[in-house]
Amino acid sequence: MLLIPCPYCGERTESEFRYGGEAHFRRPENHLEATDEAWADYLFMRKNPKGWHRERWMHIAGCKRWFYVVRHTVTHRISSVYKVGDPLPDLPS
Amino acid sequence: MTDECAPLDNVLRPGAPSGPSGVALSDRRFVGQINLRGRGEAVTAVGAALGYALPVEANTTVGSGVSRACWLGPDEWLLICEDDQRAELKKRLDDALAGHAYAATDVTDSRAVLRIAGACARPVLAKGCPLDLSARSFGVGHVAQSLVGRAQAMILPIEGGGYDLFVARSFAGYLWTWLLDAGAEYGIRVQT
Amino acid sequence: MKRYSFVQLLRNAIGLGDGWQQAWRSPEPKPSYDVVIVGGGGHGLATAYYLAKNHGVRNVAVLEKGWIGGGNTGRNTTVVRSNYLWDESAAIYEHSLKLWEGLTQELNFNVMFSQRNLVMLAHTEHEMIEASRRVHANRLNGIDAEIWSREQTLAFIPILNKSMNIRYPVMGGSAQPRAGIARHDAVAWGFARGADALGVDIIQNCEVIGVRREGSRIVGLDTTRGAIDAKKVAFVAAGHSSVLASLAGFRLPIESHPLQAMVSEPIKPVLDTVVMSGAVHAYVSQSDKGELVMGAGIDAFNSYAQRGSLPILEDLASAMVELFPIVSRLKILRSWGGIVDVCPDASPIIGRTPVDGLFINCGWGTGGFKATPGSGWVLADTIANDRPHALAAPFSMERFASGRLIDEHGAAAVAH
Amino acid sequence: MTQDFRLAKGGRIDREKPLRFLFDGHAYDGFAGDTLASALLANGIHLVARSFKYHRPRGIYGLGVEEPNALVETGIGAAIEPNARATTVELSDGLIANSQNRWPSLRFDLGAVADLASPLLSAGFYYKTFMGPGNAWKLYEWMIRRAAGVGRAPEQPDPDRYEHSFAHCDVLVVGAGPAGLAAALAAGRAGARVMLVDEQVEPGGQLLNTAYTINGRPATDWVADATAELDRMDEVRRLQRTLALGVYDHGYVACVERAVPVPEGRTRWRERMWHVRAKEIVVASGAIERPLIHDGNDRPGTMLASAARAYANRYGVAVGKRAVVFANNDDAYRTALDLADSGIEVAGILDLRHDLTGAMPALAREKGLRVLAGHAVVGTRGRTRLKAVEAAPVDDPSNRQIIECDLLAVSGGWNPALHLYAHAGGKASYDAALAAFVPGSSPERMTVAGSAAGEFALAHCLSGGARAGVEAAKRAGFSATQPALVLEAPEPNADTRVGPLSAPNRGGKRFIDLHNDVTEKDLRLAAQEGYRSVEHAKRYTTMGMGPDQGKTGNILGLNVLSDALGQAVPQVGTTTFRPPYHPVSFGALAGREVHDLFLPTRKTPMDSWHEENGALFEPVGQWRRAKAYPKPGESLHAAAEREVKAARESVGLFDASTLGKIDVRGPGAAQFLDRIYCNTFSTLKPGNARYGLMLGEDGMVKDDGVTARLGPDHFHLTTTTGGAASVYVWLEDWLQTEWLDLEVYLTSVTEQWAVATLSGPKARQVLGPLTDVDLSTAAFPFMAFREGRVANIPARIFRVSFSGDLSYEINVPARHGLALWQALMESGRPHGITPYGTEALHILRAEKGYIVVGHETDGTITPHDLGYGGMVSTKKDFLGRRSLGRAGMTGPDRKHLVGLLSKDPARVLPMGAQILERPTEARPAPMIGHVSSSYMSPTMKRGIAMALIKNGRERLGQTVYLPLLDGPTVAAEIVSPVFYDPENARRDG
Ligand SMILES: Cc1cc2nc3c(=O)[nH]c(=O)nc-3n(C[C@H](O)[C@H](O)[C@H](O)COP(=O)(O)OP(=O)(O)OC[C@H]3O[C@@H](n4cnc5c(N)ncnc54)[C@H](O)[C@@H]3O)c2cc1C
Ligand SMILES: NC(=O)c1ccc[n+]([C@@H]2O[C@H](COP(=O)([O-])OP(=O)(O)OC[C@H]3O[C@@H](n4cnc5c(N)ncnc54)[C@H](O)[C@@H]3O)[C@@H](O)[C@H]2O)c1
Ligand SMILES: Cc1cc2nc3c(=O)[nH]c(=O)nc-3n(C[C@H](O)[C@H](O)[C@H](O)COP(=O)(O)O)c2cc1C
Ligand SMILES: [Zn+2]
Repeated sequence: MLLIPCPYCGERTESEFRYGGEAHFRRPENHLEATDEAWADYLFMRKNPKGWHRERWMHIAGCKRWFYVVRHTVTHRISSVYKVGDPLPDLPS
Repeated sequence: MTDECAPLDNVLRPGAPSGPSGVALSDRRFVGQINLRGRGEAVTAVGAALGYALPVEANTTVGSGVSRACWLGPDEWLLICEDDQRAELKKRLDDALAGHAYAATDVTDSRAVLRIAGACARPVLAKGCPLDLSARSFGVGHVAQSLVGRAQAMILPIEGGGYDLFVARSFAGYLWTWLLDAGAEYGIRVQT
Repeated sequence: MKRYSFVQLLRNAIGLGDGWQQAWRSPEPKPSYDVVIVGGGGHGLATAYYLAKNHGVRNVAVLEKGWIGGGNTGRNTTVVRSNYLWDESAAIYEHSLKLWEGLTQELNFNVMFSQRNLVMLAHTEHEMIEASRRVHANRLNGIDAEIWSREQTLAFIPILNKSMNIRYPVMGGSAQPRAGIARHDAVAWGFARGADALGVDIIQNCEVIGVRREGSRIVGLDTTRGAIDAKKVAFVAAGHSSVLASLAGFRLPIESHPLQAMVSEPIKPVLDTVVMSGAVHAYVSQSDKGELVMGAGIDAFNSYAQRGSLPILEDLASAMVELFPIVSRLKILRSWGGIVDVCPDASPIIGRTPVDGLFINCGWGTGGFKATPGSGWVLADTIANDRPHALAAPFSMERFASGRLIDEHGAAAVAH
Repeated sequence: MTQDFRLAKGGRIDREKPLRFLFDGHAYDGFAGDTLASALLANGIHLVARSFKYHRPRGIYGLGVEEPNALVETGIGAAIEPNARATTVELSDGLIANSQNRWPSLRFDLGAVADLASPLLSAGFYYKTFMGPGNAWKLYEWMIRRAAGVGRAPEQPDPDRYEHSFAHCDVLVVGAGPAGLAAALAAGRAGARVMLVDEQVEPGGQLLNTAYTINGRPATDWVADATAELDRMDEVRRLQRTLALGVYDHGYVACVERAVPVPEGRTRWRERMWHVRAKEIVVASGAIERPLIHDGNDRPGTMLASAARAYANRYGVAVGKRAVVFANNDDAYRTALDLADSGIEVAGILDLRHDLTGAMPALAREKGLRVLAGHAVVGTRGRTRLKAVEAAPVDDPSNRQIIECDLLAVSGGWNPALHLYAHAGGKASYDAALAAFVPGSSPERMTVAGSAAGEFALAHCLSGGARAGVEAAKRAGFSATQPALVLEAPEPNADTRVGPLSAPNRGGKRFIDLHNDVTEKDLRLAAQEGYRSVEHAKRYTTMGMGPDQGKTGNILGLNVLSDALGQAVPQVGTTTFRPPYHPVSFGALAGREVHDLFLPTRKTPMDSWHEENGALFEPVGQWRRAKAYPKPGESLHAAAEREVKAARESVGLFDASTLGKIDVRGPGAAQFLDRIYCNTFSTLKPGNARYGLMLGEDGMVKDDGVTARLGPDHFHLTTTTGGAASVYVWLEDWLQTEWLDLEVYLTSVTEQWAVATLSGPKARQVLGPLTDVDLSTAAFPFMAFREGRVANIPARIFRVSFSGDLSYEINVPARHGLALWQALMESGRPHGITPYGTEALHILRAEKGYIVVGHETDGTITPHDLGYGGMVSTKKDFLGRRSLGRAGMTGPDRKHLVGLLSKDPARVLPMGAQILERPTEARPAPMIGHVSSSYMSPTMKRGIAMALIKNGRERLGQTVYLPLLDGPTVAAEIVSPVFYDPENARRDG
């Protein structure tokens, strides 16, 4: 069970949160004109990296904010959390 | 007015187990609750109407006189007051916020408020609440939303030890049963 | 390959045997192969076996970064069934189930396929309707499937909680008599031994760390044991598929999640069938050694750690106690996790990739053990003939662009 | 029976408190403070079990959780516990224990024929046989299953309770041996919040078992002082009988505490699971002794050396009258010395090492003990109890001498208990001198101390523990300094290096895994057959897969493999340590989330009325909803039919409180809804409501509901009951992360409003007298929304209809829900008002052709498929729009929602039935669709159904065929899905 530092509420246990998957993949520009492949890319294709992962979480049982977490998918270590609109922190090397 | 029915009126059965009781459980029935959402200047404007600034520090609560504001999120507060004060409180908010974008919603009936008090209130709550409840980190002046068992709840420590648990109305029966069951170990008394 | 038999066992026992051979060799990698399969799980090994057996393609290597069968093949709850909702799924899983039925003899290796029936419990009317939909479809697809009443279900599984005063009383369920369980390790080892005997090189401790291309075509792989040329390559790496895809320069609609399982201490038989419950989320069977083998839900987050979090196991335990009150005083012996490759529609991907000569088989997620022989069969055919096998065609990656997904979430409830 | 093997004095048992217990039906005596094992041993009972595969007689082998043999059943009836370790069961008065897996008796077990067949049952034999003929495996399997298994499950539900608690601390110390106590003291003195958990009954660890001294006093005095000091610290919590099971992410540690047994009745709880969140963890879990590999090493009377001395020192039990110690290390000499000091005759110490120069052998010789260097046990004698060992020089194994003894105390050195370290991701390294894996670098938040870290000398355990406590406290944010623990080397420092692990092989059975009956030969066979990876060898032989998980045997197995493969032990590697450290009950894991508290049941404000009025409930998500209100003797179907009739012909009342409700407010609200729904909301006038369809980004219908505009920038949005939570999260997601241009505030008001739906031609007559709202069609038309009072309660009324008849959805603050309901029932009485449940609701809406998300949709259905294409705006963008343009979203393969009428009007098509174009088809048959909803319609007086059929709207009027499961193939006609009032003539009443 992860310990997630909500950028608003502080460290809370994972069961208070809802996971939102990979962060920062964006709809294609002019998405209504995007090709089926580009659209499928947005809808379904994911980096799913073995290593550092930028991901989305919502503090559903707490402040109900969505925010971002940089977490390692092997060690589960969390290197940083940030709010919507914050500059992206670097991934640890 | 018609008959009012608090969330637990049909669950609550006084006369719980006898013996030494380390915890007392009670239903606060109706606690006036207004959910307030807004940002920027609206927040300042509310301060003027309430007579105190809304708490902006996470998980804290500020109150004076008739109302208390509990931080719920960066743009969200729960204002609590006596049940019969809420219309007036809401009006004050609406007046103060006229012209701002905000949402002040009476949610009094949305939540039941259960109170557990007594020397063993903390270990009873700790059976299902993942928060660090030690007085070091969570005492009067704090408030937090978290889980109790499988219910979400807003937890407000009270003077003299114990907590008010604000829980969605439909979960109140579950939480009540849960607390009675959790408290059995310490002896639990139902206060009516 | 020397055949296994009771007679051979006896001869060896009384000292007349000439000793047991290696089940498979541990050769050094050759510089080049016609086909290289990346991933020595059941699916990869089965693919190699059928390439050699059905298509005569024998200059084949299976590269495994660890030990064969050490991925999900070696850590799953071994439920084998074919009662899937959609025609495309039913077809491929049923093909696989038919292969299971002859697999022990085919491989001359007892994979202990135990057709002990499988009951998917329904606890609500909605679940009964879903079961009805699936069973009707299964029947028309030629799959043995039955709707069971509450009484039938309780009689068949005496240790089930019979109370009606519980949150999810048993209302009935669906059953597939030909479904069951198999010995996970034996499947990997049996295919390995079979493939090895047909000339396939099984190379363990050999991790693929790079893809070599000429233009749009794959020509070889970099591995921790050196470069290996290949005319064709197939990635059959389950939880690690995205990692391999990124080496080859494309992305997949796959996310890797931990999925946990646990076993109880061995006890005398109490459960003679496989039970699955979507509502309380548990699936369980009792192994031949006596442990209850149980599966849980996935952790929500992406992970490549072969472990999950505790609340998932606690939920599984309370679901077990709710379903079978007598287990409460039994003890959990061991828990573990695997990394499952989850597709958005809970269906696999089999077929070509954007790289010429590179094939992929992944996305079986929480339920691919049962597909092992069938998946190997169709992928071998696809590789050998450079076009999708008819049963594999609907599972191509193109479905994500066209939107023709094969959504097995709804009716499969617990997708195992 | 008298306790013949109880020493006259000594031990930590309470000789003033005798206890009586039963084993296999015989009564025995023991003392408070005994374990079942120590009490059995005090009575001379060694043989307590039969082995798993060969049913060989087995005795008590260890002292605690490492025990591989002594699995027994305790308790009776519903309270039995199978596979309890005799070594960890605290003795209590009246305890009942029985041996397992034997028939007819423990001494004479027929299952032991398997032992004769053991050459056949070599590693993996079952993979090589039982393959035929035909289906014969079924029979073989049946027999194997009956033979396998160990204990038996209870037959009744568990009478006990299990608790869960969360706990937080700065420093969690696991293990209260010298290292753990020192760590806890150091961290506690620094002011850290410390939790010290230890699975034993009392603190002290090995100090309880061995006659150590610290600074000249018995070590147990030091333990008492340390414990007293810890107990004086406010921020220290000490839990005995508490086992750390597993370490999970970010300092999360699961521990299980077992209750102090009480002689009679039940404890308040049996086990309590602690969910500890620790900033830092100090693992001071000690080390577990391992035996040696030798012929006949499973004879009852054979025991770990440290256990033998612990039984003497701690429990005052002489495990045997005459002992032989067999070892490869110095520590075992302590056993010999302690046994001798207790008055047990030590017939000899056989040491595999040739060169015995250390202090301990010298001490033993000084005390007159017979030490045989370079000697081994090469065989054992006796059947159910050891009678003698065969000893021989290592270099000349055939030169045997028989040493009579009834106790063989074996020591092959110690394995640090690395389980928790490994759970946390620690990577162990091999220390050849110790022949053991020791911790390498520390994982985050964790320090390993004491013998768990491979530091076996007591002085090092104390100083290392204190150091770990200081470091942990510092990392947790406290300033701490190394405490001035004055430590003298307690004893002549024993050399911790070990000699060989194996005695010469003379062809007898040499067990590696005692529980699973895995022998050295099995492991060598595995290696020979190519199962070279340690993980393969484990799985092929099942080494370490039994209830003890190889706590004592695994390292020996690795050494055998190392030899067989010609690889060094570190190259062979270990298998993976997995939680739990020691088996844990289902009950403890489940905690109180069983029975009534398994899951919450959400109840509406009117729930008590439903209950009192005989409602039949059904779970819908977490809610319970009234399905129907059958009268006494009435079936569900009859009740639903009656309820439908009432709602069609006069008036019905339905509790719709469970619908999700979200208050949407802010300057961007209208635009927000336009983006969320596939249809348009910005054009909706205040005071009006509109039905909306919400799609996922994949274009599939996700949720539906009616939304009313309360003001220019204020909406009341409703969702399905099941979709409420996920819709809320989804809406907040877009608002918070993507549409920062919109200022919109969402407030969930699901629970604020109780909703009663009044439906039927008489609805107006019922509501009219109660309200100040003008109900005339002109003033309050269909799809309008009004605020007013109903029964003197402030209310929001929606004129929407899910039945097709005149309906009012009346929302009132939840506290008034019951009063509203009662007022409506009262007002409706003259009109025969009838409460109806979800079953009738479904029939009513199906008659009208309305969809239910989850019935008519399953995540693969678009608005066009439902025939709602007209709702889909082409003028604006909305979530899911792009997906609707994909290739697979159009064309004749799409399924359309249609109606289906069986040719036989009396027949109700089963829901879920599949549809064929032709009456007979070969299998697999091409299915063109399925029945999504189907009912006997009281209104149409025939069976009606909704179905999703490929290209269905183009097939109206066609006949299709439904092969039923165990019945005929039924013909049905495709029709419009709207059966009732297609002209919408009835919705105004
Ligand atoms: C707990 C659990 C329970 C399950 N229960 C069931 C069930 O009851 N029924 C069912 O049908 N399915 C079940 N499954 C799913 C099933 O286990 C898998 O779908 C199936 O085993 C996948 O087989 P595979 O051969 O594709 O993958 P794996 O067995 O995982 O094999 C993939 C192999 O690829 C190797 N590899 C990865 N990357 C590389 C690289 N770069 N180079 C070389 N080798 C590489 C891996 O080491 C691994 O051995 C379960 C899964 C889990 C985890
Ligand atoms: N000379 C040798 O070869 C040798 C070898 C090993 C140990 N020893 C002696 O043994 C002692 C070791 O001291 P120590 O403090 O390292 O260990 P210890 O064995 O004295 O104490 C460890 C304690 O931790 C408990 N424990 C283990 N795992 C646990 C878990 N998961 N949850 C809860 N409790 C758990 C054990 O029951 C025990 O009480 C020293 O006196 C040392 O000299 C000597
Ligand atoms: C069907 C099945 C049955 C198992 N039975 C046992 C068992 O009886 N004892 C045991 O220790 N482990 C058992 N395991 C678990 C394995 O020991 C091991 O945990 C699993 O293969 C995952 O590997 P890992 O833990 O080495 O990562 C079983 C695994 C499976 C898949
Ligand atoms: Zn938060």
